[in-house]
Amino acid sequence: MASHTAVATKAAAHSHPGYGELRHHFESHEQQKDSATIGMWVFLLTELMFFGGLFLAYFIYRQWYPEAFASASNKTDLWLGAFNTTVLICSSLTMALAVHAASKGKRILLVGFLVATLLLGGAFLGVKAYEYHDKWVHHEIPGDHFECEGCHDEVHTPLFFALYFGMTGLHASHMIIGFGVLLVLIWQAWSGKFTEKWYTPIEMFGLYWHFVDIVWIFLFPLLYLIDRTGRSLL
Amino acid sequence: MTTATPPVKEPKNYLNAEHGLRSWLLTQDHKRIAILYLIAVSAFFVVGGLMAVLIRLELATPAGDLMDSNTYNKVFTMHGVIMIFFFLIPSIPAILGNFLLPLMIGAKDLAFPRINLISWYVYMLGGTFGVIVLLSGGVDTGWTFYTPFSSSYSNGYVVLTALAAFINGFSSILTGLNFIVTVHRMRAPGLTWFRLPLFVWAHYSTSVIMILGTPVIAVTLFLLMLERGLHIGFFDPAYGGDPVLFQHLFWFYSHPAVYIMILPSMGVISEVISTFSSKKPFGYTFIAFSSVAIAVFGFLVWGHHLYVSSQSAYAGMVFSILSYIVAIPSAIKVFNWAATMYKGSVRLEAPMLYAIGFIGLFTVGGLTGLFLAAMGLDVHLTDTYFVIAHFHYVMVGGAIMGYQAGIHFWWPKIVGRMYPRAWATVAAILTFVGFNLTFFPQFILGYLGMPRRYHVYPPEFQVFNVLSSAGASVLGLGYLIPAIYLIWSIKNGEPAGANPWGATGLEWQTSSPPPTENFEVTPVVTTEAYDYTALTLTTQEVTHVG
Amino acid sequence: MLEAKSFELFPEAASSIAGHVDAFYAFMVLVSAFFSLLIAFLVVYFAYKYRHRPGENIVYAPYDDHSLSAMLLEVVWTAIPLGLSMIMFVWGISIYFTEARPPVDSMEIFVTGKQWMWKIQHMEGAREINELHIPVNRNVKLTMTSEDVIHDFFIPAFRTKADVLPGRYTTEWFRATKVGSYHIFCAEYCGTKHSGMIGTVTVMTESAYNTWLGAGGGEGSMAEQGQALFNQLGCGNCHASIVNNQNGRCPNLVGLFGSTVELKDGKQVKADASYIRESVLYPQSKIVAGFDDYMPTFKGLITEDGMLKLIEYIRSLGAKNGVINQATPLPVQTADPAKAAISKPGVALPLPGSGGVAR
Amino acid sequence: MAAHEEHHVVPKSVYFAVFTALIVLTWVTAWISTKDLGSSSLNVAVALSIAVFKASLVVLFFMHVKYGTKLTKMIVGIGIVWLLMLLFIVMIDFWTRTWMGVAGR
Ligand code: HEA
Ligand code: HEA
Ligand code: HEC
Ligand code: CUA
Ligand SMILES: [Cu+2]
Repeated sequence: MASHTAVATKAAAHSHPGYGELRHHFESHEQQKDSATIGMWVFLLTELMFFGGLFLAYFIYRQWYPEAFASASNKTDLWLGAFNTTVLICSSLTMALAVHAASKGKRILLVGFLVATLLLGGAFLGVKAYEYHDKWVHHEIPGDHFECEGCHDEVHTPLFFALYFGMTGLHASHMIIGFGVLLVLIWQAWSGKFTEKWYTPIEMFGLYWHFVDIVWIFLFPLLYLIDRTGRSLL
Repeated sequence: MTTATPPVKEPKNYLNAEHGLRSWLLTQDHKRIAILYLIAVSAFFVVGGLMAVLIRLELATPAGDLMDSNTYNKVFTMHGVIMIFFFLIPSIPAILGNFLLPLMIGAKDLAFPRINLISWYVYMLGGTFGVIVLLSGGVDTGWTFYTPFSSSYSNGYVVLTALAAFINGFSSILTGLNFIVTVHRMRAPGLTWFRLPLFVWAHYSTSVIMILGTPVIAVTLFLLMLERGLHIGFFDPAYGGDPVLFQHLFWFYSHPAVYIMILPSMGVISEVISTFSSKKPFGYTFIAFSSVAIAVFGFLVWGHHLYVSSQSAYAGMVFSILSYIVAIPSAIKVFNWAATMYKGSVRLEAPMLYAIGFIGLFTVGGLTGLFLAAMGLDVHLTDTYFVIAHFHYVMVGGAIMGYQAGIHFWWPKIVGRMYPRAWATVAAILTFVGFNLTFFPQFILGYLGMPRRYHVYPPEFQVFNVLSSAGASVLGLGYLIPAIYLIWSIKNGEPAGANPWGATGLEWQTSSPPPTENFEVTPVVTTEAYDYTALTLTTQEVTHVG
Repeated sequence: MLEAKSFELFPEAASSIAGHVDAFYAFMVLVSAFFSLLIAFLVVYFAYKYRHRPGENIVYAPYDDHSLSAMLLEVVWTAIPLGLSMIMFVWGISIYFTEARPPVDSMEIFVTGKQWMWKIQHMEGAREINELHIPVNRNVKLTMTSEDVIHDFFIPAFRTKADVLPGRYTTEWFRATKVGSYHIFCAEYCGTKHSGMIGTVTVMTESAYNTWLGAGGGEGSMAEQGQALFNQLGCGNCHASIVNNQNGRCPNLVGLFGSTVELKDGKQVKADASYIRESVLYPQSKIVAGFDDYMPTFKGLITEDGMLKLIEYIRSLGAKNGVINQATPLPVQTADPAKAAISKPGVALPLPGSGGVAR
Repeated sequence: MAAHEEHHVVPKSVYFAVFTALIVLTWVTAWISTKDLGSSSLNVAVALSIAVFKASLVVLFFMHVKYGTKLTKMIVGIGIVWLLMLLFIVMIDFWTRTWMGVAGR
C-alpha cells in the first residue's frame, strides 16, 4: 500500500527562529498552528452545546410561565446590565487589538491590551458580584429561603432565578478561568515569549474570550430585557 | 518466520523504550496511554461484570433471597453506570482508537499528546468518584437518573455519581477533540480521505458525536447536581419544572451515545472482515458514509425512549420515523460486510469468528430495535426485559464482540506476540453460545410483560430467568479464558512479526510492537486502502494464515 | 390469567387492542427472522464456500465495487429495508393513536401512584388499593397522577401502559375482552419497592361489577366527596356564594368544566382537569380575565386524590356553552357503610388518611 | 500538506467599526426594551435579532471567521445547526402536547 519512501520535511523545521517550539510529532509549524486552531474551534463547539442545554430549559420555562419570568426579570437592574455588557464588549475589543498587536510583534502594546482586557474582565466580574450580592440581600436565591417581593407567582419565580444563576454563574466561571489564563499570558508576553511569527496562545485565547462575550450578548436580552414595559405585569 | 529460541535482544519499541512507573504515568505516547486505558477500562469491566453476576444470581429465583430490594437497585444502577460510562464508551476509542489512529494514518502521535494524557487522568478522576460511590453504599436511581426520583427522593450519593459521569464526560470530549484534529491534520502524505481505513472513518464519526453530544449530558448532570444538592429546581414539578425535559436532555446525549458504543466496533469489523477475507471491503464508500450518516441522524431520534413518558404523540411520530431512517445505514453496513466475504479467501481465525458473531448478534439486536421504534409496540415493550435483551444484543453481542475481535486482531501488534489460537477459538464459541443463552430468553420474558429493574417477580417468569442465569455463567467463562491467555501471551507467546494476518493497513507496516515514533520514516501513501494486490508478502511470509 | 403457568411464550391477550399488537408483533418477528436467518446463512455459507485451505495461495481478487451491478445491489439493499421500515412506522403509529385516544363513551376511573402503591377511585365512590375492578367489554379511561415520583401503570394482558407523573395528568384506556384477573405492574423505576408496586386488575361481567360497586364506597360518589372537601377547605367562602348568586369577586364555577376561559393576558385556555388543578395549586400562574389574583394557593393542603375529587365536583357542576360533559357520572351509589367495613380483597377499602386533605 | 493561505491580519479600523456598532446596539436594545412595540412578541423578536446580529459581528470579525478557512466556517455552521436542532426538536414536543386533547399524549 504505502511505499517506504522517506520524506524529510522536518529536517529544517527546528531551526526556524521565532516560531516557538515545534513539538516532535508535527511535521511543520503550519501543521502545528492549524491543529491548535481547529482544536480550539472544536472546543468552542462543545462549549456552545454545553450552554445549549441551559438555553433550552430557559426557552421552555419562559413559554410556560411568562408572567413569572417577566416580574422576576424586572428585578434585575437593566442599566447595570447594559453597562456591564458595554464593559464586556470593550474587553472584547482590547482582546482583538491584543491579537493584532501580537501579529505585528509589538510586545509592549500586546501587554498593554492584555492588561486592559484583564481589567475590563475584572470590572465585569465586580459588577456581577455586586448584582449577586444584591440578590442575596433580597433573598432572591432559589432554594429553601427564597423570597421575592412583589413577584406574583411565588411558585415559579424561583425557576427564573435558578436559570439566572445557572446561566450567569456558568458564564462567570468561564470569565474567571479566562482571568487566570490571562494572567499567565500577560507574564509570558512580558517576558517576550511571543513573536510576530508565533503567538498561537494569544490567538486561541482571543477566540475563547470572544466566545464568552457572545454568550453574554445573548444572556443580556434573555435575562434582563423581558417585558420592561410593564405591559403584562400586574 | 522462525521462532527464535535464543533470547535475541528485542529491538527498541514503545514498551521497552523506557522503564519504571514514572515513564508510564507521565507518558505522552499514544500507545502507552492506550495501555493505561486498557488496564483501567478492563478493571471497570470486571467490576461491572461482577454486578451482572449478582443480578443474575438474584434473579435465578422469583423471591428476593440474595439481597434486599435496596441493594438490588444499587447493583443494577452501578452495573449500568459502570458498563456504559466507564467501560463501553471509552473501550474501543480510548484503547484501540488511541493506539491505532496515528499508526493507521502514518502519524507520529495524536495532535495533542498532552491532552491525551490529561484525558486519561480525567477518566481516572471520574472513575475514582465512581468507586467512592460504590464503596460508600451506592446509588439507586438506575443509570438514567430520572427526575424527580433522583433529584428529590433518592439518597445524596446521586450528586457524587452524577459528578463522576460529568467528569468522565470531559475525558470523552477531549478524546473526541483530539481524534478530529488528528484526522484532519496529521494524515501522511498521499493519504486522502477516501484512502482512509474504515476504522478511521468510524472513529471520526464517533468523535463528532462525542464533542456534540457529551456537553449536553454534562450540563444536564450539572443541573441535576444543583437540584439535588442545593434544592434549586429545574426538573421537579414541585418547583414548576418538567421531568420530561430532563429525559429529553438526557437522551439527547444518551441515544447518540449508543452509537459512540457501536460505531468504533463497526470500524473494527470492517477491518477484520476485509483482512480475513483477503478482499477489499465491498462498498467502501457506502460503509464510510453510513458511519457519518449514523452520527448525524443518530442525533435526531432520542425521543424514541419517551413514547410513554407523556411526550406529545406528534413528537413521538417524528422520532419514530427518524429512528427507522437511522437504521438504514446500519443495514447497509451489514449487507456490505456479508458481500465482502463473497468470493474472498476466508480464514476463520479468532478475530474473524468474533466478527462473524458480531454480524449475527448485531443484526438480531438491531432488528429488535425496530420493534421498539414502532410506537404502538413500544407501549407494550418499553421498560420490560425486551428492552434489556435488545440493548445487550447490540452492546454485548455487538459492541463487545467487536471489541474482542479488535483486541484479538491487534494484540500481536500491541504486545508483539501471538496468543494460543486454539484457546481463542474455544473462547469465541463459548462467548457466542453463552451470550445467546443469557439474553435470548429475555426477549420472550419481555413480551410476556416482565418489567425491568424488578428485584422480585411473579413465579411464572422463572423458567426463562433460570435459563438466562445459566447462560450468564457460560458467558462469564467466555470472558475469563481470553483474560488468562492474553496475559499469558505477553511473556510467553510466539513473536508475531510485523504483519501476522496479511493485512493492509499502515499499522502493519511497522514492527510489532511499534517503535515509539511509530515509523522509521514517514510513509507516503500511493494507493487506495485495502489494496491486497500491492501487498508484497507471499503466503509463506504470512505466519498465521490458516 | 393470573394462575401461574410456568412456561408460556405469549402473554394472555385480554383487551380489544391486544390482538392488533400481537399481529404486528408477529409481523415483526417474521421480518426479523427472515433477515437474521438470511444474514446468518450468507456469512456461514461464504465462510465455508470460500474458505482458505491450508497451503493454498491466497488469491487477492481485485474487483470493482463501483460497477453497475454493485451499485444495483447497494440500491436494492437500501430500498428494501427502507420500504419495510416505513410499513413498520405506519403500522406502529396507527396502533399507537388508537391506544392514545380514549373513545368518547369511556367510563372514567382515577389512579394515583405513590411510592409504592396504586390508589384507585371509581366515580361512584368505590376506592381500592393495588386492585382494579372493571366491567368486561366497556371502554375504560384512566386518569392518572402521582404524588411523588414517576410511576407507570402497566397491564401486560392489555398490552398497554403509560407513565404516571407528579404534577400532571396522563391518560390510558382499554377495553377488556375477557373476564379474569391480570397483573398490574409499575413499569417505571420508582425506588426501593418498585418491584412490589404491583396489583391485579379483575375483569368482571357487567352485573358482577355493579354488585361489586354497590358493595364498596361508603363515602358517596367522588363528586360528593369532592363537595365535602370543597366546603372543608373553605373554597366555598369565596366560590360557593357565587354558585348561587354572583358577587363578582370570584369566578363562577358552575359550567366551568370544559369551557374556554379568557385569561387576563388575553390568552385562552380550555378548562380541563389540568387547568383546574393548576388554578387551585398555582392560582397566580393563570388569572381569569376580570378578576384579581387574591385566591390563595392550596399547594400542600390537598392530596392528589383529593384534587381528583375536587375536579370531579367542579365537573359535576355542569358544563356551559353546550360542551357536553364526557363522562357523566353514573347514578350516585350511596353505599351502606356497614358493608364497606368488610375489607375482603377486591372490595373497596376505606383508605387511611385519604379524605383528601393532606396532613 | 495542503498549501495554507497566508494569515490574514484584519485592519484596526474594522475592529473599531465593529466595536462602535456593538456598543450602539447594546444601548439601543436596552432602550427599546422599555418601549411598548405593540406586542410582547415583537419586543422579543427585536431583542433577539439584535443579539444575533451582534453575535455575528463578533464571530465574523473579532474571531476572524470571515477570513478563516472553509473548515472553520463549517465548524461554526455545525455549531449553529446543532444548537438549533437541540432547541427546536425538543420544542416540537412542548408545542404539540395539547394537540390531541388527551392529557399526557
Ligand atoms: C450499542 C448500542 C445500541 C445500538 C446500536 C442501538 C440501536 C438501535 N436501537 Fe437501541 N437501545 C440501546 C442501545 C443501542 N441501540 C440502549 C442501551 C437502550 C436502552 C436504554 C435504557 O432504557 O436503559 C436502547 C433502547 C432503544 C429504544 C427505547 C426502548 C424503550 O425504552 O422503550 C428504542 C426505540 O426505538 C431503540 C431503537 C433502536 C434502533 C431502531 C436501533 C438501530 O440503530 C438499529 C439498526 C440495525 C439494524 C436494523 C440491523 C441490521 C439491518 C439489517 C440486517 C437489514 C434489515 C433492516 C430492516 C428491515 C430495516 N433502542
Ligand atoms: C456495556 C454495557 C453492558 C454490559 C457489558 C452488560 C453485561 C451484562 N449485563 Fe447488563 N445492563 C447494562 C449494560 C451492560 N450490561 C445497562 C445499561 C443496564 C440497565 C441498568 C439500569 O436499568 O439502570 C443493564 C441491566 C442488566 C440487567 C437488568 C437488570 C434489571 O433491570 O433489573 C441484567 C439482567 O440480567 C443484566 C445482565 C447482564 C449480564 C449477564 C451481562 C454479561 O455480559 C456480563 C458478563 C461479564 C462477566 C461475567 C464479568 C467478567 C468475567 C469475569 C471477571 C470472569 C469471572 C466470572 C465468572 C466465571 C462468572 N444487565
Ligand atoms: C380567597 C378567595 C378564594 C378561595 C378561598 C378560593 N378561590 Fe378559587 N378563585 C378566587 C379568585 C379571585 C379567582 C379568580 C382569579 C384567578 O383565576 O386566580 C379564583 C379562580 C378559581 C378557579 C378558576 C376559575 C375559572 O373561571 O377559570 C378555580 C377552578 C377555582 N378558583 C377553584 C377553587 C377551589 C377548588 C378552591 C378551594 C380549594 C378555591 N378556588 C378557593 C378566589 C378564591
Ligand atoms: Cu412505581 Cu415503579
Ligand atoms: Cu435510543
